Amino acid sequence: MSEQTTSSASRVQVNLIGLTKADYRGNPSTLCQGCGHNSIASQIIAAAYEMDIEPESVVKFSGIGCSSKSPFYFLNRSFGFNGLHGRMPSLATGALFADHTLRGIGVSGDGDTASIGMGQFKHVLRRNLRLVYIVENNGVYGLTKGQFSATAEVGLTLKSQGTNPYMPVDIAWEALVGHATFVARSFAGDPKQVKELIKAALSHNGIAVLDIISPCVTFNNQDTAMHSYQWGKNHEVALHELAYVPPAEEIMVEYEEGQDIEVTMHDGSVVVLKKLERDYDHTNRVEAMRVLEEANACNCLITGLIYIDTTQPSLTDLYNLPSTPLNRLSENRLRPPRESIKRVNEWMF
Amino acid sequence: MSEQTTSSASRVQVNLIGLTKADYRGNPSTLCQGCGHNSIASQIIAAAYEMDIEPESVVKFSGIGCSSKSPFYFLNRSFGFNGLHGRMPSLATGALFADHTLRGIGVSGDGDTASIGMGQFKHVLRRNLRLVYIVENNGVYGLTKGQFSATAEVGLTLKSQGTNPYMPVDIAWEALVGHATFVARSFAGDPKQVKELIKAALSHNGIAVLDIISPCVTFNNQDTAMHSYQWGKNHEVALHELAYVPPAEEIMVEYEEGQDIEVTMHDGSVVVLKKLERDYDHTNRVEAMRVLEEANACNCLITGLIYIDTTQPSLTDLYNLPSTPLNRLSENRLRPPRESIKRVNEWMF
Amino acid sequence: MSAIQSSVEIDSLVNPEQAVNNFSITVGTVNGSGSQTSNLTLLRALFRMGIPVSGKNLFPSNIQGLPTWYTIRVNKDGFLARREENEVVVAMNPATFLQDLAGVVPGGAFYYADDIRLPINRQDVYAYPMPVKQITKNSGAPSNLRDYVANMVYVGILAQMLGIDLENIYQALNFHFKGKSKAIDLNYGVVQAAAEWAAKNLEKRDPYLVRPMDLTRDLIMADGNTAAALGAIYGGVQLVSWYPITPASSLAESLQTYLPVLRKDPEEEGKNTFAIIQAEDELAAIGMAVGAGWAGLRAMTSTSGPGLSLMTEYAGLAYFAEVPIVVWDVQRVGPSTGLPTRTAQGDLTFTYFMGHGDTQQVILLPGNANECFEFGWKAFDIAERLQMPVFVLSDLDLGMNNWMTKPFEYPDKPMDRGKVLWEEDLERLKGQWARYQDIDGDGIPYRTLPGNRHPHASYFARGTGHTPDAQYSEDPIVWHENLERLKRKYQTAKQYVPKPVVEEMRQANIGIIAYGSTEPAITEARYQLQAMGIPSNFLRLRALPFTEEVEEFISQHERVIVVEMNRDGQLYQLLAMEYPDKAARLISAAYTDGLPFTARRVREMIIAKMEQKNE
Amino acid sequence: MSAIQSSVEIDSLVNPEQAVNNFSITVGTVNGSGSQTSNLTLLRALFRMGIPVSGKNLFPSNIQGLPTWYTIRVNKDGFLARREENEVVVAMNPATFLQDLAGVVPGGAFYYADDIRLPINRQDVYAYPMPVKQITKNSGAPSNLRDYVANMVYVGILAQMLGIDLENIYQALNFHFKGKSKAIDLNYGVVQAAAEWAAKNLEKRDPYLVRPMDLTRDLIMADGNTAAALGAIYGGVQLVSWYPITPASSLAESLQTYLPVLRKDPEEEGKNTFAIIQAEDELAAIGMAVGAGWAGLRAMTSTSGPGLSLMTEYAGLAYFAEVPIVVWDVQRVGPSTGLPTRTAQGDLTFTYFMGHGDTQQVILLPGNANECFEFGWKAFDIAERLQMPVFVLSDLDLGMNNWMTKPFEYPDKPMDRGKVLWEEDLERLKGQWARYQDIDGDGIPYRTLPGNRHPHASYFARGTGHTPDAQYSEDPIVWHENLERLKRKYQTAKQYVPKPVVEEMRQANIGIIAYGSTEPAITEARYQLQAMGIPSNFLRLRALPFTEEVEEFISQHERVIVVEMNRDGQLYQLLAMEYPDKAARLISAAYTDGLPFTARRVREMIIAKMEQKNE
Ligand SMILES: Cc1ncc(C[n+]2csc(CCOP(=O)(O)OP(=O)(O)O)c2C)c(N)n1
Ligand SMILES: Cc1ncc(C[n+]2csc(CCOP(=O)(O)OP(=O)(O)O)c2C)c(N)n1
Ligand code: SF4
Ligand code: SF4
Ligand SMILES: [Mg+2]
Ligand SMILES: [Mg+2]
Repeated sequence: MSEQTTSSASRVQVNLIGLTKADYRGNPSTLCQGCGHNSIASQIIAAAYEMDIEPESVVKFSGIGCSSKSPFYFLNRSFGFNGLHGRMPSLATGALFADHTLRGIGVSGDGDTASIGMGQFKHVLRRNLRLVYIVENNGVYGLTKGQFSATAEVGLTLKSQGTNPYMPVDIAWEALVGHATFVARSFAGDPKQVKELIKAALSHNGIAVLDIISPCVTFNNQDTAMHSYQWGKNHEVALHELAYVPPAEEIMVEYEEGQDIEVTMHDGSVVVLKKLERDYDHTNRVEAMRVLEEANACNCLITGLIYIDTTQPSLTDLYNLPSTPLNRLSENRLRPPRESIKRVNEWMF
Repeated sequence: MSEQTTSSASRVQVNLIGLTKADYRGNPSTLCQGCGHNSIASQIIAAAYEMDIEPESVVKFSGIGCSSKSPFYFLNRSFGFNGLHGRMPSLATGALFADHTLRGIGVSGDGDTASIGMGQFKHVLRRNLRLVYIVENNGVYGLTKGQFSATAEVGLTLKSQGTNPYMPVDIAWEALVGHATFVARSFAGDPKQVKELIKAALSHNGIAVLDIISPCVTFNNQDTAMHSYQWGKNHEVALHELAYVPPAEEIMVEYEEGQDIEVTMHDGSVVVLKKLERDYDHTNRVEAMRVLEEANACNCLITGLIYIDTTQPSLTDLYNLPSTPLNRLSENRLRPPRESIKRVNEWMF
Repeated sequence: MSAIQSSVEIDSLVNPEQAVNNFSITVGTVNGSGSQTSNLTLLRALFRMGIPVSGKNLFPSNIQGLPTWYTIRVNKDGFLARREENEVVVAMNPATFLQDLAGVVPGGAFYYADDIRLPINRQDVYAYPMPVKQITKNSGAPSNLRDYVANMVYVGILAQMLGIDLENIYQALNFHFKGKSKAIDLNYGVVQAAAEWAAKNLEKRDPYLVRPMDLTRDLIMADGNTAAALGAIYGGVQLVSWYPITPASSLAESLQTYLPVLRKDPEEEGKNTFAIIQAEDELAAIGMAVGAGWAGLRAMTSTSGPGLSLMTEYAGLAYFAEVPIVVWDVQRVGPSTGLPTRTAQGDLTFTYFMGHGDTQQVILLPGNANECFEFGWKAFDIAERLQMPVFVLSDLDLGMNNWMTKPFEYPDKPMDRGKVLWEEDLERLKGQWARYQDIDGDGIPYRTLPGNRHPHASYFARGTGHTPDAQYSEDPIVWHENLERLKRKYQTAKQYVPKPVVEEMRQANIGIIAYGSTEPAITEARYQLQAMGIPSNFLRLRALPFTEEVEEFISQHERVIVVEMNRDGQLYQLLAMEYPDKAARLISAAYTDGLPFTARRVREMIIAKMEQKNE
Repeated sequence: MSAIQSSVEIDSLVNPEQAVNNFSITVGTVNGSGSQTSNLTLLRALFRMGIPVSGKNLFPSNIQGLPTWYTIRVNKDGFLARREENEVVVAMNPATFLQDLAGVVPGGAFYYADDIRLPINRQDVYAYPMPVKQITKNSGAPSNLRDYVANMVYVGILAQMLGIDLENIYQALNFHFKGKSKAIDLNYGVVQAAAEWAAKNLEKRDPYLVRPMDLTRDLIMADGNTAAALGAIYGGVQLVSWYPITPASSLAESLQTYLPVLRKDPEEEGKNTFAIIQAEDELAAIGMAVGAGWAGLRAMTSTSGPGLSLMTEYAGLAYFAEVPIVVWDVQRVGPSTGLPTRTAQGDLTFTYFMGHGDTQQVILLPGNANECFEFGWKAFDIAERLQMPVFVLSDLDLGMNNWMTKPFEYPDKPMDRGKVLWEEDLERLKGQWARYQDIDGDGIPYRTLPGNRHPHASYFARGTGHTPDAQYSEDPIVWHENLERLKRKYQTAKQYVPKPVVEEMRQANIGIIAYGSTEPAITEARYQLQAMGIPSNFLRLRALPFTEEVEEFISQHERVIVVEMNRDGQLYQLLAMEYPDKAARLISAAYTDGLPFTARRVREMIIAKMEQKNE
């Protein structure tokens, strides 16, 4: 924990870089009361505050949807771009080349990612863009009033929509097969886990996919629906208990030899996975898939850090960029010298 | 085998519906000599001929690419639509509703399916459209002269293109995760297997994905490239030997108790999987994934029928359509009766 | 919210007679609070009283919590366009209380929920408090349901204060809840309680009243999206592929609702003669429609701006490969995501040129709910006759608001399935036919459909160059001639698309051209202009390509003002392009801010333009 | 292949003096047989002889096996447009032998590989057999390489028979193989052997000859795609996202080739100041460019028709959210997939209106390789100045063929990065700024870039309605004013886009307006028309929006013929729309068949149009 509490109650709490929680807030939410997306937004705020992240060092991206509106409700001091439906990944890819020191947070919905956005979603994974890719997954199109999205379970029946005939897209599973280097699933009803996962994701050097079940209280929150609060509460099975330990801080969480796993992240921080009932190897893709398949079978909601590979280079690592951000390069570094034009003309024959 | 061989050599061979092989041919190919796509086209011709399929009962679809040109090179007596790059699945989906008695054959390329077409590819799987979906996979964009496609192995180096920096898309794997009910991988250099798989696929009531490594001899056939003939020849590992047995024919292939597996298809035909060295359960998704992951590890080319589920309804099954094809319904079945308009106007208030 | 700005118009002085059946009611509520039932109930009750009425919903791009307004216009003369003035305002939303109060015309009535503790800072309006919670409670509504029915309070109070008889309210509720007495009684109970309370406690001081008339008996009340869906059903629609988007979603959803009810297969009991597919996006939605249209189904998709943009590549293929499909574009404010819950006419030029290379798309322009129904079925006849995509441009105001309109008429002619050859036709022709040959000189070739078992039936369709017999070709002459044939076909289209509607006034020397949902505002404006000594003739365009009537109309007027709800004067641009020799006569009057036109806006634009031209 | 139809033109009679440095050579080979090296070698050798020359490749949409042609025009007067006549034909492909033979003008020369066993069925041409296999063999080329060099045989024979001195051939090969002596010697060996054989065995009977001149010394030879890529590099391009498509691929591939060579970072040794991403499709390609442009990079993508259609939605966002990007559209024949390897100017109206809602896009129209380079860098200055997408419309003929052109000039002004505020600027402004406020009255607001660490730097970009300070808004007035500002900005664009080039003739009373790659055909046609007593003035348009020069030009001529390579007369349409009062003066002369215009085509269209008008 990075907060500096002081005896005098009068002083407002600030984090290590001297910012108050208010410095991480966004505009007031215009989403429905109780919408899962709101609780995720507050965990993003908390995570960034507790990690002492400079808001200006973050860029926010989203597509279109209720979920995609939420970047407007956190980190007002960060730049953001609310782009096109299903096309957030390409937008983020281009923008993050401009300043490789920035951390990207992309917020999308299940429709935005798994329906119209499937193509860009799969391809940003292959490129391992350094982006926290949050899918606020509620099984419906909230903003257009509750039609089925591609993650709706087959057979789900909604009053105004009838019954969903098609097989669902499993976002975490798609991420695994698509070579994502960080794959987690969580539940808006489990804020602590959401927060720790966001911290871990922000420390990952590559694409970090968070498939967060985020109930739509207005259109898809019946207790029997797999994207409802009640269903999540009743069926959540956490793979492990997660604790994020910032760089250069010793590990406080009490800790059993051989039992718990430490994952050391790119920035030196450590993610501690406290073992719960099951043994689980978070570095094994096939294992991860087996677990997800089991989850389907026993229909439970497996949550936690499903898979991570900290060894892969991120997209910008592959491009051998200068230390100065590209968008700050001066003309002399962008335009070849005058002499060179002569040579160029000699090539033209 | 359905051919009727007769003593007199003068008579041309015909199949059970009295057609000669010529009746299944297409226009002469304009693809490069030796292109894998050509050998696949001939296996489609052979399969359709041997299965005694009425050419008029087949509809062909494709996107754009050398591969997508090939429907023009087989089954001239079938309707065909060479559509847009990456958008074949939606075209086929709409068309196959017009006459549910037709069998669809879609031919696509790795660029057409895994690059621009990823979205439609994944979504046609969810709907289990009754379509033989052949991906002629060569790791490059042939028709635009050899740029890397999304299935090119990371690190592949081509003279004019440099080195591919991104992780490859594994089409069979994507199909599995996407709920395809029939997933096979094969190799244009193994025509017999290709033919038997096409027969099986044509008998499947749902989406049948054939990921066929089909070398581009002009742009990506160096012996070390994973989509080359040489590499395929050296690294192919067949999961089993395949034999297709038409409906109402007894199984001739000699056959070991308990050793071989019989898969009974929708139309009563049987696919016999003759066991080779390994045990393999073709009905288990996780098993299938493990095998594919192993294949990556040992880098070998696993071929055969990787997964099949014959129990799922196909897309048109879900729509409770009349026996008469929709595109033959007469006006009295399409336009509500005159009386009804009065009631409709009463609703309008 | 300047949507309900206060400003007195010459023609709305508060003279008691003027105030009967001649005013607007605006209700300000919170989005998602279910006020829609109350508003529709008022609208329907007034309609049942025989008074011309219209209702417009001004809602935010939000699901719950933001301000939303509903405006009902009552007008004995049948002018039903939006007005900026509000004589009667109901304030249920604390967040907009002051703004709503400011929006009342001097001498108007202001009803407000009395738990909103804000000062009434105006002397020139009649303010009526409404004890919403108390009335709901007293009505005996169970506590868990009170939130849902609270909005019925203003229905009852307005009924009492305006003179709407409760029987009509009851009938409206009865219709709304499809006769389910539990719901009806619950709501009606609140209405009654509220009316009684008002009778006891409120003294009527403002002049606004309604009196029964007999002007709606032969009319219906419908929104354009429902009308379009019903029209499509009578047009025999078979494949609907769509992707949700405001304001088009309710079109596909109406198909989902009504197709099973209206399309019972007379031959195969209980089977579906149609299929509805919610696609993964608009590229797939139009792709499925193109596949189906190619294979002989009556196929359609519906969308709005952003989705339309994504359909561009397939629209080009459908044009070139000659595939009949119907695309409904329920226009919202663009460019880009724009204002998803506001109305505009901004997609006209884009749609006309939709697709790279030379394309000319066929466009239908319905002007009211009745035409949405009519074009709903006609679009298929036109598309299959021409073997082309047909785009129907509606808009949010027409598509989502309730319009008074003539009853829907059963199609007056059998379906036109166009030039299709089946097995027996090919027998007759001995298999001699060529897919892209212009036998009839109208540019329209013959086609066969997959499933046709004749050995010469099949052909290979493609987006690349092809000979008359559908073989691939890069030959320059082949290409040129094929493209010229398509152009000929577009000329032929003029015979099949709806002709414009022309309305004339005596001694008119100016012409007005417009299209779509702006008709009510224009009609009212023309009436006002006539009163000011400026009679006009009016051509309401209903389709592209332009038919000869359009050129005639332009020729007959020295000045033709083209009125439209966009920024760039898109119809004006297309007319100038089509009639260069007459372009100098055309004057563009274009404006867009997301709100439906008012008569005042149209009147003032026209006057301003005429002055400009006179300078 | 009507591409080389035989038909004698009055002005191509075979008079010996006429026949020097004034003819066309067409070589017919098999696609994929590597004849490109031979053809370029001939082209370069002639260029080195100082003779004006152009080369055009007519190739199929195929990788290997189909017929392909290469035409070289030699013209002492510098007329380098395509011609339909071929004085010298080389037939290497049995499949097109007869057609190629038919394509020779009477009195022309016909060279053919003697292993093609087909009858020479014409008396009026001079036929020369070429023992290709034997010569290759005798040249001493190793047997495994002979297939690759066989095409050098016709190079040697033509050199001997036309009078191209071998030194120039050698230099051409030396350049082509970048000095690699092994390859040079191998090929040159065949050339020499062939030349010697011809000297011994062929008797020159046809009149076609070349003689050295001095007309190319200050010129270079370049294709438009390479020129565009180089221009972009001098424009400081930083992010290139693209998806392969003919005929645009070679633009991005040239960036791949030349960026590493030309852009050495002077400050961080060996680092890349740029990134090239091959996207998964065009939606992603433009999306990446928009992201990068928004974040302050000079971002571009390149595509052709089908890809352009897919970019529509993002193009609308970039227009509305005011993001600078550069999009190169190397036009091919549409609609739809069309003819991927043929040229056209068919994307103009589509691009101008690209995106649903009201959009007006900025378009640049390069007319030659030199302008491809110039617009290659200028496009970025314009895009960043205007904060808009800039579309550059080239075409296949300009982009993929080799053009003689002025050498590229180093940019004559520093980069214009537009109105960008960094930390120090915001310090100065005390954080007071608003993203969409029109401070300067030119419609162009100020912007900040991600990475700017000032606490007031950030803003939230979006495709929805927004206030001057970038807050979400559905307010009608806010929307209207923002859209009007964008329109103002489009007016401002006129100050920044390239002005048209006007060429006049004495006593001209007709005007011609055209753009892009048709210039050579038009110039030659104007010369021919002048000879026929019809002098003309010529305005070559180079950008949209139209600058005042365009209106002036139209005003100065009673008749203005708009010449373009499309079906619908797209520039004509846009001009009629922009200048309704002058629209009556405009005459459309449009034609498209996939082939570059010939002077004859232009001349005949103009004469026909004038007669029409005269009737
Ligand atoms: C191209 C396009 N098509 C359709 C829409 C309409 N639309 C807006 S949001 C949305 C779906 C949002 O669903 P999801 O991504 O799951 O977000 P949620 O609202 O459920 O959080 C759709 C279809 C659009 N804005 N753009
Ligand atoms: C929208 C669009 N973008 C780009 C192209 C150009 N193009 C034609 S084929 C092709 C790639 C084909 O690759 P693949 O699908 O692997 O087929 P192959 O040629 O390798 O068999 C591309 C990019 C196109 N036709 N349409
Ligand atoms: S509609 Fe659903 S997703 Fe949208 S804000 Fe409301 S609860 Fe959230
Ligand atoms: S280029 Fe490659 S893919 Fe295309 S036809 Fe030739 S070999 Fe086949
Ligand atoms: Mg959702
Ligand atoms: Mg390929």
